[in-house]
Amino acid sequence: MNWNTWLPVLVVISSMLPGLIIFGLAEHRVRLRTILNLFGAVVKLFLVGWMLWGVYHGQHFETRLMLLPGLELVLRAGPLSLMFITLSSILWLVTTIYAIAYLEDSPNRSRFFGFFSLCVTATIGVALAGNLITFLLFYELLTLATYPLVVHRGTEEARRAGQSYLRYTIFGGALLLIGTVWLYSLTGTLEFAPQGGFLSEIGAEHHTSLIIIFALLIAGFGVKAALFPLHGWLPKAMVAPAPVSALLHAVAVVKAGAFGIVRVVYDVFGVEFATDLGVTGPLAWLAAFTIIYGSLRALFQDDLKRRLAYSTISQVSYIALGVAIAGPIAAIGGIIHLVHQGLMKITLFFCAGNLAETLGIHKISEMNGVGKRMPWTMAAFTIGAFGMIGAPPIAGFVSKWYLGTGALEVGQGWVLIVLAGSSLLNAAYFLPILHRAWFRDPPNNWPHEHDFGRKETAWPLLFPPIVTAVLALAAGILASAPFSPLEWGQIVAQREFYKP
Amino acid sequence: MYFYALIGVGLFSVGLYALINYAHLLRKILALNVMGSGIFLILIALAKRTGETQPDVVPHAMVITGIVVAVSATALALTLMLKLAAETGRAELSEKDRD
Amino acid sequence: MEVVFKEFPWVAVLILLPLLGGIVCFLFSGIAKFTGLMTVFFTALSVLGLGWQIFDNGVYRHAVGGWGAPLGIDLYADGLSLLMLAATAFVALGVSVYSAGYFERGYSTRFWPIWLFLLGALNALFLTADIFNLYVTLELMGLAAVALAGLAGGKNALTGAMRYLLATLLGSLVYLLGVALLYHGFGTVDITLLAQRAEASPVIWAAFGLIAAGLMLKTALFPLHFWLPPAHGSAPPPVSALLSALVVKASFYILLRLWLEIFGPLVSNTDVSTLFGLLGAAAILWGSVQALRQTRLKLMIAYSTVAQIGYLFLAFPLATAAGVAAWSAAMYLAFSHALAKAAMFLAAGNMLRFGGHDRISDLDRVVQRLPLAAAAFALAGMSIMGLPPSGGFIGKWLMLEVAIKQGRWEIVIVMILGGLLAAAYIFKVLGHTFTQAPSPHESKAVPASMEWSALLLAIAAVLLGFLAIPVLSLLNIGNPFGISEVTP
Amino acid sequence: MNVTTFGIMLWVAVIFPLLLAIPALHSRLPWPRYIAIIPAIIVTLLPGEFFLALPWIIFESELAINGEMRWILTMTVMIWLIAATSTAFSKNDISNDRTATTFFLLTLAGNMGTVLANDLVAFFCFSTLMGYGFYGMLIQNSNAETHRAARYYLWCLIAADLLLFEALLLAGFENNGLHFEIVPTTMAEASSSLYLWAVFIGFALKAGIWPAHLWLCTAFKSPNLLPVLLLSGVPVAMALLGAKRWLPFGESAFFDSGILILMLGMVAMLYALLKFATHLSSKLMLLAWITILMTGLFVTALGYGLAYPSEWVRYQHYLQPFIVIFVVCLTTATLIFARSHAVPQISSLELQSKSKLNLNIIKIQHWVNNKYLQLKLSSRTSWVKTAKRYQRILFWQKPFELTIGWSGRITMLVVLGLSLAWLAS
Amino acid sequence: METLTLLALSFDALLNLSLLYLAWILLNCEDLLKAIVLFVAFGLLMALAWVRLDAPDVALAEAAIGAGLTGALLLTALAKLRVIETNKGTTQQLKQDSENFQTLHYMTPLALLLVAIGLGYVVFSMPPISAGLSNDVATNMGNSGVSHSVTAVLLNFRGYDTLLEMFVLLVSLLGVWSFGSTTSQHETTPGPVLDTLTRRLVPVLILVAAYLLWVGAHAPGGAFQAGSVLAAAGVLLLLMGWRPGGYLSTLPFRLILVAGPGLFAITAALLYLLKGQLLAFPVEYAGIIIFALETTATLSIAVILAALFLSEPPHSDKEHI
Repeated sequence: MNWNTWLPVLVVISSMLPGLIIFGLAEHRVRLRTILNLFGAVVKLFLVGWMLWGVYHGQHFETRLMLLPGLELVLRAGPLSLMFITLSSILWLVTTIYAIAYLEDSPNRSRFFGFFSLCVTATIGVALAGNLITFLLFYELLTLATYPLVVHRGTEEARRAGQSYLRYTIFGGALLLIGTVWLYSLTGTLEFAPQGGFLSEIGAEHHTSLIIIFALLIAGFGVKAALFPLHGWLPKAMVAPAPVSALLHAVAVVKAGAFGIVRVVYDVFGVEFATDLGVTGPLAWLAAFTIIYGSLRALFQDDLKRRLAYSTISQVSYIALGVAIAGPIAAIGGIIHLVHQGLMKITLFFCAGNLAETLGIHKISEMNGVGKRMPWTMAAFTIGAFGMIGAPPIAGFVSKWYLGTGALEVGQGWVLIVLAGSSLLNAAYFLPILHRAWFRDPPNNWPHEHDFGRKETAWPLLFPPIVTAVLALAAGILASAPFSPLEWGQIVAQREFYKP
Repeated sequence: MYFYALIGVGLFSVGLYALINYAHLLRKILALNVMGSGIFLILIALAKRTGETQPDVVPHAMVITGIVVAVSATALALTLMLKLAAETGRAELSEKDRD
Repeated sequence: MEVVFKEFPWVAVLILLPLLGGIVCFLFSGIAKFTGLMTVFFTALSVLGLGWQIFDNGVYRHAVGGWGAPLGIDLYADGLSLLMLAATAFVALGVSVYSAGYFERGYSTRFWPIWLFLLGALNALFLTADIFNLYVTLELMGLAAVALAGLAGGKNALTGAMRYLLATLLGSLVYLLGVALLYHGFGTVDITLLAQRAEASPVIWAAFGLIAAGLMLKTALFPLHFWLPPAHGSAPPPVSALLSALVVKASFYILLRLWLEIFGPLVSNTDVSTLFGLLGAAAILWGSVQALRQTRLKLMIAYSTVAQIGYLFLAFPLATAAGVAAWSAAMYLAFSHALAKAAMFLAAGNMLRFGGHDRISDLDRVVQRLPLAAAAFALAGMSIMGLPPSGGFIGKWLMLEVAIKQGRWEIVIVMILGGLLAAAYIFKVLGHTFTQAPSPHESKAVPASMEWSALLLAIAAVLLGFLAIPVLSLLNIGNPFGISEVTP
Repeated sequence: MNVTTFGIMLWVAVIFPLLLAIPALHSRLPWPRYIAIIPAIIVTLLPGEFFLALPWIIFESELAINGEMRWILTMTVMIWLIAATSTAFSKNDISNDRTATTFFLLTLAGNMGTVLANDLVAFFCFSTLMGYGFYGMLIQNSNAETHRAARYYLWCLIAADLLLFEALLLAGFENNGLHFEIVPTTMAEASSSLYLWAVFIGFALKAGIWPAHLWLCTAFKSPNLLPVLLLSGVPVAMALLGAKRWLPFGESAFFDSGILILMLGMVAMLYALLKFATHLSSKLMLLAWITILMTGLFVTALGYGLAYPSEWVRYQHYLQPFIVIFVVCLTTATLIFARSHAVPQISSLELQSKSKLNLNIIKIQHWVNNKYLQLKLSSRTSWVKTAKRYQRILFWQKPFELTIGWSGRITMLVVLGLSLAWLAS
Repeated sequence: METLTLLALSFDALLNLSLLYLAWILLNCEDLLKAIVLFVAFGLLMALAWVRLDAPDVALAEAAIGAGLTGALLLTALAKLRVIETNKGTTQQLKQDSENFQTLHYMTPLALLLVAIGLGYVVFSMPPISAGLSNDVATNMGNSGVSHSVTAVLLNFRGYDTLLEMFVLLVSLLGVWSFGSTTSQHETTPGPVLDTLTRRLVPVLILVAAYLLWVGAHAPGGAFQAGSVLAAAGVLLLLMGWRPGGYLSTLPFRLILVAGPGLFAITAALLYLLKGQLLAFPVEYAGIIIFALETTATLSIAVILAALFLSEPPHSDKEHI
């Protein structure tokens, strides 16, 4: 038996199994549940580390299961997949710790953590998927696993947000399904083909069909990636508990969509072929528009999490933009933003959650002087926010750098203007928050304060944002170190995107 | 013999018409029985086309089977109708008061 | 040993065991539940045996009484029958375990014999190759189903049962007239012989019109679905499960069988197929929209059945060019729908029993306290919606593939719309799983066997997504769809 | 002590204050503001030119020091020592609290990094850090006027950073490395006036060169001594330094752009002189006009250098000493003036009335918000209404569901059967 | 000869037209009781038609079951319905189904007319001579164990149909029982005429049934006809007010109910085990087996039909509702 054929499955199972067991646990078995959660997360991290090392040294990890004649379930760990699952498994661990503290004493925790694990399982599956059908499978699974998390609060608002989420995602899933089946009926294969896709041979024959398929697939993924005009669900989904929002925005749902776009452009169509078809241009424009639009909308939100949500809409489109610019350097920018945005945005959401949990703050207008009350939290928030703006040397800067030079490389200078405008807007909606938090005087009473003794908040709540903030910082400062997102992104571009 | 078969067709149509036209369940049951008779008539009338004196007996067996099935169904339908009437006071299918 | 298994008369067991089991249940009401469960269990085992048999030996043909086709009655089993038998066995197992907990003693003694007769009728129906015998099994099945549907009593159930009875009797009669015409036109009631002897003629056309109309009525194809929602919506949940999962499929099976063997090659294929496809599409849209509008859970599920029936008929227009693929897709959908819909009704039954009502808007009080029922409903819903990796997804995938290959975009759009609408009505229910609500005033405990049978059926519906290859290869034993492989 | 150790010292000079900036650390140490400067002092004392590149750091950035930069570094150390001393004996609690110290140290670290940076990226990173840190210092415990200044500064900063980022991208696109030794030359060869203007405007914003002097003038009115003291030494001087190091000087001449910049500098000087003569409200404002005058002079020099590269080669070495002298003088003057002068009070009227521009922006914001959101809301409600109405309309459902009932159904069966038979034929 | 044919033809025409006329009247007349009486008459005319069509077995079955038993079932049902309606104060009149019928008013008859014309055309399009399966039946009669061809088809050639059909009967009884008691019965004591009639008639009917059963092997008659005649005896008894009461729930009674279908099924299973063929009667024993099957079937059919007429579930079930 070869370990390499089993490792991808094991990685998937390592979160699925704890999740399934947790469903069956009684509500009061807190300790067992915590152990299961953490055990799963650590095991996954270990397995991912193993694969990371293996892939770095050129090993192959692949699992196949026949689904239909000529159609297989394929889990394959390539550099790109590993990039995503490393992010997911690290952030899962952190978020689990956070969630355990955040949801202390709230009802239905077994259900929550069960779906939480399933959500990560689906994300890992999306990352490891070796063909479009496997991708589709886990992508839909992700929809189903996240829905209960979105409506977890059980309020009417949550229910409506959940319905809205479903309306969008199921619709997107349907488009995706059509696109996939159509593609399959044209080619007879759905296997992701690094370095050029698998469609260029039939390009001449099915020119129009392929353009429509591209549009269908991108629309399908665009729903989760919150591309304009398919972004409507994301701000509403903010009613979910903070760890869920964190996971949704940083890793799971939004990223799965963005990751799908990367896969479509690079591994299905192949970037050169896609450019020949003339589909990358519109995609780039759409992404650019979404970037600006999301930022503009964010400006007018007073609810902190809603502002962050619109910020996500804007930021995730950087990935799509990087992909659509269709140059090797821009591609690196896009895919490292996958990681960078994850780290930064999860930090922001953790901090927002801390504010809500500790002081009962939900609105930006309530944040006066909060930096004095919770300096660590706000420090982490500051790093995240500056990263979003693209201030060096935080991770966001590196992404923007590569996007910018990538755009110049292929002669698309207009992207620079978009980047600048977006940064400006980011500053416009983040800096006032920071200003309030640090420089305004705190009120006498916080809306709903919890007492945590001398500490500013419970340490399992504080520890995750600090860790992720440090990671975001490190991803920027140590960008040239081996195994840094940037270095790995270069490996991805080298091995998967462009023919050497 | 075609004449009998034609009358079978006629009975079938008349039964169908009554089945459609009248609301009372008892009449619907009667109509179904008449329709059945029509079909049996067609079956047996056409069985005489053997060209000999002895008709084809397989349809006869089929019709006997059919008659027994018909009486079973009628009994079930009548009981159901009575139960329904006991519940609603009318031996009709109300179209509206579904909730 | 192996030889014994291969030669064992599984077909006879499949037909006679449930009938005799029903008699035993009727005679000794004290052991009705036990007998019923054992009978269903061994019947299911026999399906396994039959599957093995025909997998090794190919199609199975048996002349009852030794007379042979034109005079006597033949039994026939190929992949298509096997698939239907397997679906029946699965659903029967789940529903029986459920019913063992559901029916209390008084109802139990009535339920089991009728249910076993229904099972026997279904098995006989799937195994016969004689269209008059099909009529008898149809009647047996129909009367048993009506008896079960009215079991609960009460105004709604009785109205539903009455409507159902009239519809099923009318359908059978019309079918019988078609059989009569076929017999007199071609001198036989054996399907294979008919296929050989029949030629395009007024008899064929009329017989086709009669048989198809009768069976469409029994299958509840739009716009002849009017009897289904009240009957399925008001019957006891396990019965609704049987009706929706199996009984409507049985008449579809006959229609399909006769279409494949007799009518398909003889009638003007394209026109008829187009009509079927149109009605199927209308059924999908109409059923789904109606399901979305319902305020009662079971009625909603019943309308969902109306919609799902539509998918089966979409295969007709597709099959003119790609027979095997389209029919495989339809049968896969039928199979997974059987499992999923049964699970759905059973889960709904659990909710109904727990909370005493099935108003969707008040379900939040119930569903949260029944996590297993909610899970079963959700998993079954996955298959109904056609989300991967469920059986419904594979079926839809296959059908979509065929449709796209042929450029039938209207079918693609209808299927996708149907899926979206299905998602809408299923999540309308599931949304209540998560809202906070006080517990109902009076709740009744739900036995574990009822919870788990629903869940296991739902899981089976999902796992079916991974079994496409073996199931499809079994389905094609004896090449049941081969005949319609006409190139346009 | 070899060169590598010296190199490490460079990094220590930057990272040490950065680490100390964490409140939990500096609150436990005595005199944190002084301690933070110590490594930088050591660097000034270390002999010779040396550098250290860290391969893992972003773009393999490096810090270095050479003869010219040593002047600047010494100057920086000096003004920071002055600043530290000015607050050390202050009785003002707030200017000494933890947050203030944090921003002090952040700005310090940024400043050190900016001075020691030997490539564009490092310079950019540290100057950004410095900029935001300085914003923090500016806004602390401030009145409305300073608030405004801080806001202006912030916007300038953001805009400048964006422009510089674009410039950086252009440079990165043209070059393999981003070292100061090569970038100006290669960018000059690439004849990129886009790069030139991005860099120039970026640093002009940061340095408060006319006409972007608004924030500078307002900032001088701050009641906080510390930022006013550091104003010329930190943001302005570093911006000038940046301009000098980034601009594309080399063989190719940017004659038009150079002359334009030169004229801009002269206008700035003229403006400053005019203001100087007519509009003198306080002695601190005098310093502001002097600063603008000096930066104008500097810009004139830059413009001349851009227009005539051959001249540039000759006099460019004077620019750094110029900065040093200018900054030291100005800082000392500020210190003296600030000690002797009470900070002018801002009238309450002025406090209340925000600037017109500001009000307008808020108005526009509201307008857009209302317009947009209301539009959306109203359209949505009407949409929902329409949908609901359609849902309620039952007449089209009647033929199939309710009234037609049994008879219609069976008729349909008949019709279907007929049509099937007909189609079949 | 010609006059005879003419006579026969005119008789046929008369018969046919009266059938159609009766059907039309019975389905459209105001009074339900009249409709049922006409239905019985219609059944008797149908029996006549069967005789004309050389189908005496069917005629017997029609007379006994189609007209007789169905008529009795309908009459009692109507009586019970009247009781219910009186209790509930509702009246019934001839009413068209559903108010929206107007729109379809012209369409339905038109469609039906089309159906009738089409079917008529199809009937005429059939070949004038078609042997059907009569030759096959004739060839295989020797091996069937009986000499009457209808019985041979019913119990041997297509015995499997009959097996399932017995279960149809049983299921309908179970269904009737499962719906529970229909009404509180209005017990009427039978008048002296009926009482006397019954006392005379029941033994006769039993004898007739036995004869029909016996004769089925070689002449028209058989299990169904005999069973229904026997059931008629039961119906008479029931009409007289005799009630089985507890008998219905006893095991022996239930055994009689299931004896027919049960024995049939067991025979099928045993023959499969012995001969590897479902319902393959050994030629030498076929007659005996068929007779045994018919006897039990007669008993079961009779009891089932009588129980259907009673339509009251046995007491043991009632207690648990």
